[in-house]
Amino acid sequence: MGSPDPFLAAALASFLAGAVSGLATGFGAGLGTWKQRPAAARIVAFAFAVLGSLLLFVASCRALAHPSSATWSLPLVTLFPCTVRLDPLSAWFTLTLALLALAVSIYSFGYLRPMERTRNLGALGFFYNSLLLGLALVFTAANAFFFLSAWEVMAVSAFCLVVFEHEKAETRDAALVYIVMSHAGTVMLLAAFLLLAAFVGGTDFASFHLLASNLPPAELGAVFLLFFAGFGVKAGIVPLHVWLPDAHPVAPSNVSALMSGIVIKCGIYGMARVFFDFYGPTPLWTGTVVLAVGVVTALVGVLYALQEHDLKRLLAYHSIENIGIIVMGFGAALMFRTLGHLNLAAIAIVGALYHTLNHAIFKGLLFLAAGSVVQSVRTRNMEEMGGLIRRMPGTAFFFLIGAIAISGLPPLNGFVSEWLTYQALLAGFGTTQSLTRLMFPIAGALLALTAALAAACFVKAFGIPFLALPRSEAAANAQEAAPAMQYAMALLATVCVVLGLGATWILPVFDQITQHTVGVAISPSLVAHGIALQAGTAQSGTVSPAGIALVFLALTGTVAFLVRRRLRHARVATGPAWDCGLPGLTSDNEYTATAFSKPLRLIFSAFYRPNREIRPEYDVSPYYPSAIRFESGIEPTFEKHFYGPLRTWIFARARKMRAIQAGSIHAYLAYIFVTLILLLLFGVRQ
Amino acid sequence: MILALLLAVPLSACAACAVSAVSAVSRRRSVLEAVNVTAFAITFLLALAVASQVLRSGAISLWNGFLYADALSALVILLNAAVALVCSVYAVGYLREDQRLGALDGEVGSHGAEAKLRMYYSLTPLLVFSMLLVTLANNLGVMWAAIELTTLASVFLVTFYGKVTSLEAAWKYAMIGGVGLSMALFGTLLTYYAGHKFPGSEGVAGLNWSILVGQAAQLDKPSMRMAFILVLLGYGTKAGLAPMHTWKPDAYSEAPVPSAAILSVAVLNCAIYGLVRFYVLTSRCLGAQYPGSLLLLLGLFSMGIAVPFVLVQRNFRRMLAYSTIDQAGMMVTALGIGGKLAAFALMLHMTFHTVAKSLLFLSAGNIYQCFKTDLFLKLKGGVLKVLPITGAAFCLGTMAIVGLPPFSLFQSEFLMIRAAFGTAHFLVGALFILFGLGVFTGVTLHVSGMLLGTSEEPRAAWHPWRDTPIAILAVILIVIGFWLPADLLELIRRAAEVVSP
Amino acid sequence: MHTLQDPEFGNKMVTLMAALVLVLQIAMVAQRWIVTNIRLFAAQSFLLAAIANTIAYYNHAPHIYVAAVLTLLAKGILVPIVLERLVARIEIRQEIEPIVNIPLSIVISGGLTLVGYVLAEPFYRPEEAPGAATLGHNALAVAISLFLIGFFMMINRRKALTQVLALLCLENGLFLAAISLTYGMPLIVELGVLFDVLVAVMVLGILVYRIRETFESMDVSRMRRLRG
Amino acid sequence: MIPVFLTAVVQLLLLLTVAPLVGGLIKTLKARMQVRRGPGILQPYRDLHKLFRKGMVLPETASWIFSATPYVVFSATAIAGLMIPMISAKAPLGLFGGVLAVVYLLGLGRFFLALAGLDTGSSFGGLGSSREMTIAALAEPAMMLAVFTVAIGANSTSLSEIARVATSTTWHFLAPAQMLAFAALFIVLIAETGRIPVDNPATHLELTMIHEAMILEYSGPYLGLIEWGASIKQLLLMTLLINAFLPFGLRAAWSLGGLLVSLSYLLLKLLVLAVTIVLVETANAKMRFFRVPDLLAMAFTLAALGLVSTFLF
Repeated sequence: MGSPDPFLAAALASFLAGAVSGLATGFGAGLGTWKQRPAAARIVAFAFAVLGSLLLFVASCRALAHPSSATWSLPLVTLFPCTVRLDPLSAWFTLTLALLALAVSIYSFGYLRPMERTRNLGALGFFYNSLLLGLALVFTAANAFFFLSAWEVMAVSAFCLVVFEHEKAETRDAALVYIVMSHAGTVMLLAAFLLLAAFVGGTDFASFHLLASNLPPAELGAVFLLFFAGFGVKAGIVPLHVWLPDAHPVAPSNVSALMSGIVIKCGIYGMARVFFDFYGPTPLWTGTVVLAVGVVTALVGVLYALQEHDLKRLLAYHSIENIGIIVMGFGAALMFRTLGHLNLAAIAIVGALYHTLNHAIFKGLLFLAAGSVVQSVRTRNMEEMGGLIRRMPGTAFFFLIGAIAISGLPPLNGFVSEWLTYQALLAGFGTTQSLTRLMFPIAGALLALTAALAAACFVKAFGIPFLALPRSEAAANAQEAAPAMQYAMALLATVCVVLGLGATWILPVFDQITQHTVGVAISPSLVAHGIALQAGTAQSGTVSPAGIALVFLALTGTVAFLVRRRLRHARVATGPAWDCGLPGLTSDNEYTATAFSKPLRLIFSAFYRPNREIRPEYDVSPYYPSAIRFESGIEPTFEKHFYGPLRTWIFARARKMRAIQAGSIHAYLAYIFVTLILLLLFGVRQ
Repeated sequence: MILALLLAVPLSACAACAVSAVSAVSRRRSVLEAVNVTAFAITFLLALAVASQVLRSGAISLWNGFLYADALSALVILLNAAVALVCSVYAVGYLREDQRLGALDGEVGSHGAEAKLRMYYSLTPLLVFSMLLVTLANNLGVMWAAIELTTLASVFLVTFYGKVTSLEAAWKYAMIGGVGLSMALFGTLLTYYAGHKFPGSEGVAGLNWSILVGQAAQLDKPSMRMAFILVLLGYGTKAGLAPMHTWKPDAYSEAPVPSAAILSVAVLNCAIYGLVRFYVLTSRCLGAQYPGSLLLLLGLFSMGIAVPFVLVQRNFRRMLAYSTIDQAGMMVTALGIGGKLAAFALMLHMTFHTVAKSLLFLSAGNIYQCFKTDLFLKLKGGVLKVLPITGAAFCLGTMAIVGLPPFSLFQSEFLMIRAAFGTAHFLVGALFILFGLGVFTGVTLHVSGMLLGTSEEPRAAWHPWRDTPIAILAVILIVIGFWLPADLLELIRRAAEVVSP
Repeated sequence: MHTLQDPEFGNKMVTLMAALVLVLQIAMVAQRWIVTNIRLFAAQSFLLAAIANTIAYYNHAPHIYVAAVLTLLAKGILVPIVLERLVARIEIRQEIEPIVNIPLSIVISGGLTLVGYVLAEPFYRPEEAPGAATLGHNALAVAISLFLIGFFMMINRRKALTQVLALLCLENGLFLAAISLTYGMPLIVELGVLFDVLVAVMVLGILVYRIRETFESMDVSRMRRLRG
Repeated sequence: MIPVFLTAVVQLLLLLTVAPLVGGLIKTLKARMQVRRGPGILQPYRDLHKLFRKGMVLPETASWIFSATPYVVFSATAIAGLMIPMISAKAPLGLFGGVLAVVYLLGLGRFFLALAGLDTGSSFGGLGSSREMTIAALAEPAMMLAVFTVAIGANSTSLSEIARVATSTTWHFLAPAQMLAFAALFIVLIAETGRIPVDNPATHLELTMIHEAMILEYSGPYLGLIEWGASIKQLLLMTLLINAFLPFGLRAAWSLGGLLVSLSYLLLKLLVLAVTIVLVETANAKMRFFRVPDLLAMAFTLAALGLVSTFLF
């Protein structure tokens, strides 16, 4: 029992206060008072959220600077201990949470203003703060009961936020699928934790440390898979991802940012905690499974994203892709640890955890930017946007930063974490002589495919909405986002750059984590000459985002200078686009998102099973169609071939069961009679 | 002495309301209401007194052991008295609203509204009296008689509205209940036979639990075997364990909501109480394995049977009934798992379920009266918009009943599953979790369909009589999720010790 | 005169009467007329009272006399009268049509009797002192059979009233078990049980009456509105 | 021993000067092979010179992305060029990045080029971007796998290290793994540099063009920068190919004396590779766009075989 970390306590308290204030204002609005000053709900609740995030940021930085694994218990529930611990792993995730929550809360001030007269923002503030509280507790809880409680608080408040605009049936259905699947995951976790507890004897995380490997093989496998699936539902690994692309977009955009940025990371946190803290070295198959699932997840995610023209759904699918990349890292780390290459395991873990933070940042940024776009264009369909870079230059710029980062292009943060993952996979080839070693380079190649497809997808996601001519009236006179929203985006964009260029200075943070999990501190061998990352040894390859950025700026500067000088004498005119000499360029000439992704749709048609339908409508003669409807879409494989049938099967069975209760009292009596005789005959005479 | 008082108060209230037909003054509705509410308030206070006395000085008994109250009885008494009080307050508002809507001048077998009210206000105290007797009677035979009395007292509460369907429900209730109780009687009788040969067990004392439990080890084994099966099925019928559960949805959906709440919560507690008493005897006589496996069988079956009916349910009051069946199954399963932890979890669960389920029934009553239907098809959502407080309360209750933290039932279920895994009942734990998920799915689908969305109904006003109890229950529900009074917790612990010391 | 004192003789008597009770029960299963059914029930109750008296006489257990008398009054006289009144009041004329046809029902009743004996078997311990146990064994078997057959009748009857009657037969089985196993339960319990039975009959009577009013028939198998 | 900065400048100059030469070389050789006179080897220099002297027209539909792209493409490619060993095994910017960085820097350039294609709003630009990104995405895994095969041999992703290992072991390029990887990488080279049979750099027929379609709207210095960048990309990919697999005459470190020798080696090898490319280009017709994936799938398979073969040999 250590003493409570004051900042963490203060942060939790602040979130709690935010929730309470939201509740108060919400009830006020519900009962009809407060209507006259609706701003109160918004400002108070989210001010608390900002404050809490700041405090949490400080707390996690301190915890990372002076690591300790002291636990202290909150006097919360009479029957159970509610112990909290801010060890380095937790601190890393709370740091992620704090950064993202800070930006999103700032964003919310501007984002929610338009809806403050029409909606009960008090309720929103309540659930928003309780979501943050739940998240903070999930990352810091130190025993099974408290963890699961926090987990469900997080899940349920996320549900309430997703369903906030519950007038739309689409929203309700998405939210229901989400909560049901999420709960299914939770009960898996419950089972896993309690099985573990039954063998270990306690429910404290400290008592689980590295003990899960001592389980008998069958239980070990069962518990491992239960954990993986349970956390996987939340993280959105394929095939448990189906709720994600529906639930994230329908939420208000600030919530979507949190959902995609940090809520799914709870699953990642859980995996990290279980795989590397609870389990010691595991059988090789576990790592293989995780790695394979990761690869599939990444590919499926990006492939679906490519065919998505709903801006927010597209981003949601990219969350799945990035989760896949992270999980690949974990899988590789598991295998390395089993094979005894602890340094490589450490590198893989570092890559995965760093990508967790990076993804939280740039995905949050992208969702916030998308949110401002959607708010001003009032549609999520890219085909109706276009040319926004002129109407909303700030948003466009920040979206571009996010797009570059998520495509893993140097020198931003996405590149760094993907580079680390590549290095780990590459080195993995040497770790074993068995055929499994082939998995690593193949995984690496598929990671490359994923990254390239992601780049293609974000060329679309930035080019279609922001570039060229507006494709709709709304897009033509869109409004730039409110200042608060832009500050938030600027903050995240800055973080993207810092995490990219400053990677070498951030990596030492991971030493404590890897020390605690796989028992080695890796950062000394990850940094070369101060400014360059290196993969383990001096020969094994280096990269320096900062250096690249430096040279890039120098070079570009020189070139630009020279070219400008030339252009001073030459004539620079702006005129209509040449367009191979076709006059009168309108938005109808533009390449649409559908057209852009068409080649890949055809090339991967085996996966997409694209369906198209051309229906001409005739009025007078059968030779001159008055209109032609063209429909084209792709088949949602998992929904159509697994979840749909499962659902129908269950409900059909249930309907059949209703025959039991068909109203005939004779039948009812007969049930009892038969039960009686059977029990008597088998029970009495033994 | 206090025990006698405890019994006397509701009985006299019943008598008062019953005879109030003759005197013109007391015909007035308000008098009946006043009598009921005050009576139940006093009962509750007495129950508190009993509980505190039991906490202070162990088990108390009266009339050389005819009435006997240990921690277990005290707990159940406390819970039931509380439910009775809350429901009596709610009933005032509910029945007034019914009268306003003209629901009381029924089409069939019609007495006037007064007659109906009088019936309600005199039968409810009778019901409460019999429930108290169940928990106070030391003699298993008397306990049986009291449980039978609960059935008889509540039959006419089920036919309250005199609708065709309510008559049907009442008939099924009476018949199945009758059969069940005769099985229970047979079991009681065999128990008496199993113990009647011992010195000092002649006459009344021969069926006194407090005496039997002392010499449980020497009881006649074959007859105890048979007795337990019969009692399990008998009181299981009262508790609504599958496959004896069939009367439950009918009765609950037809009875006026306050009575439904009492039936679903308090009577269930009584039935579980009876089962626990016999379980203790049997497990001490035959070892915990035999009764445990039987209980697990029925408990898991009840939980399983609830799932499909909740999934495709069309009527929210019936849905609540099935949820009660599910909960009964949980408690019985916990009893079957055995051991200190499970027993503790069982008592916790009983306490928490009492609060959550009565909250659910009462708020369901509000919804029913506001929307004039209990079919999901007819009310297409928007409850939260029309009845913000009730809707929120119903939402809370639902979350609690499906076992979501931070609400209390999660804690008891957590303990149950932990006990199951801890005692190597892996399959039991797995099924427990699986069925829980099924019920969660069904309830969530239906309830969110009900609460969310929009409705053209105007926003309803605040009804003090109906909404205050709900608000109070909601607050209690939230509080016990985090904090239990030390005394109550102690009482629960002691009650658990009665089951497995 | 001394033959009357011989417990062996009493034992025979009891067994005989118990057998008669069983026969009556099966006769009820076979009987198509409600009124006759009620009368058979009355006769059965009489026999039970007789059994109670015999046991009281031979085992010198005075309090069973009380139970016997009460049973006689309640089940043998009061209840049949009430039921016949009810029948007269809601003029039922047509005969019972059971769900399982009568020959099969009789066979099933036979099977249930067998079950009864099977279940009573572990209670038969000759090594113990003769008397209650042995006596118990035989009568218990009959009692269980009565119980089960009564139960079966409830399932097998369509009319509300006949179901009530079946329930009462089932109770008779319990009574037989009570007196034959344990010389009756403690008196207070007896009273409670009897009281409950009476109330139950009244309650059910009222229900039957109102069902009749509501449905223009007592056929409970038509009440199938509440489903799912 | 020469300081890194100087080596960087030298290699940069080399890139800038040699790159157009290679382009011209290929053009001329091709013309000769098709019995034409051809523009002459120095034509690219003339083009660049002209382009940088001219003024330019910016489409009014375009945004700042359009103007930023040329710089980004040029610089990114140039930096990538500084990361590969050209005439010495020690790449000037080897510390700043290895083969992964090279691939992703080229990706950065492509990313902006595709955006610029969309920016103008002309359907040709969009068409170009779409096709470019598609092919790149398909080429990526094959390239990575081939690179991995090499990198695994050297157990490093730093190109200097790879080259060093390559020079230290003689005849290692005869290993089947190396050969298969070489073949794969060669196909990727064709695809990445937009040559027949994947793309035709000489055409402006909208049905067939890819790279040209993206830069359709560019003119003047910007076009010059992009063209120059493209030729640098071509040069660096070819250099990568030959120095990773056939590192003859590659000096371990920078030295004035060795400079000329290794430079001549480089030019020689480039000539050979150019001839090969020309042969391929003249022997094949341009593929239908939707046949290209087959080609790249083949490249992927070759690379994978290369990996598997490390078991066998």
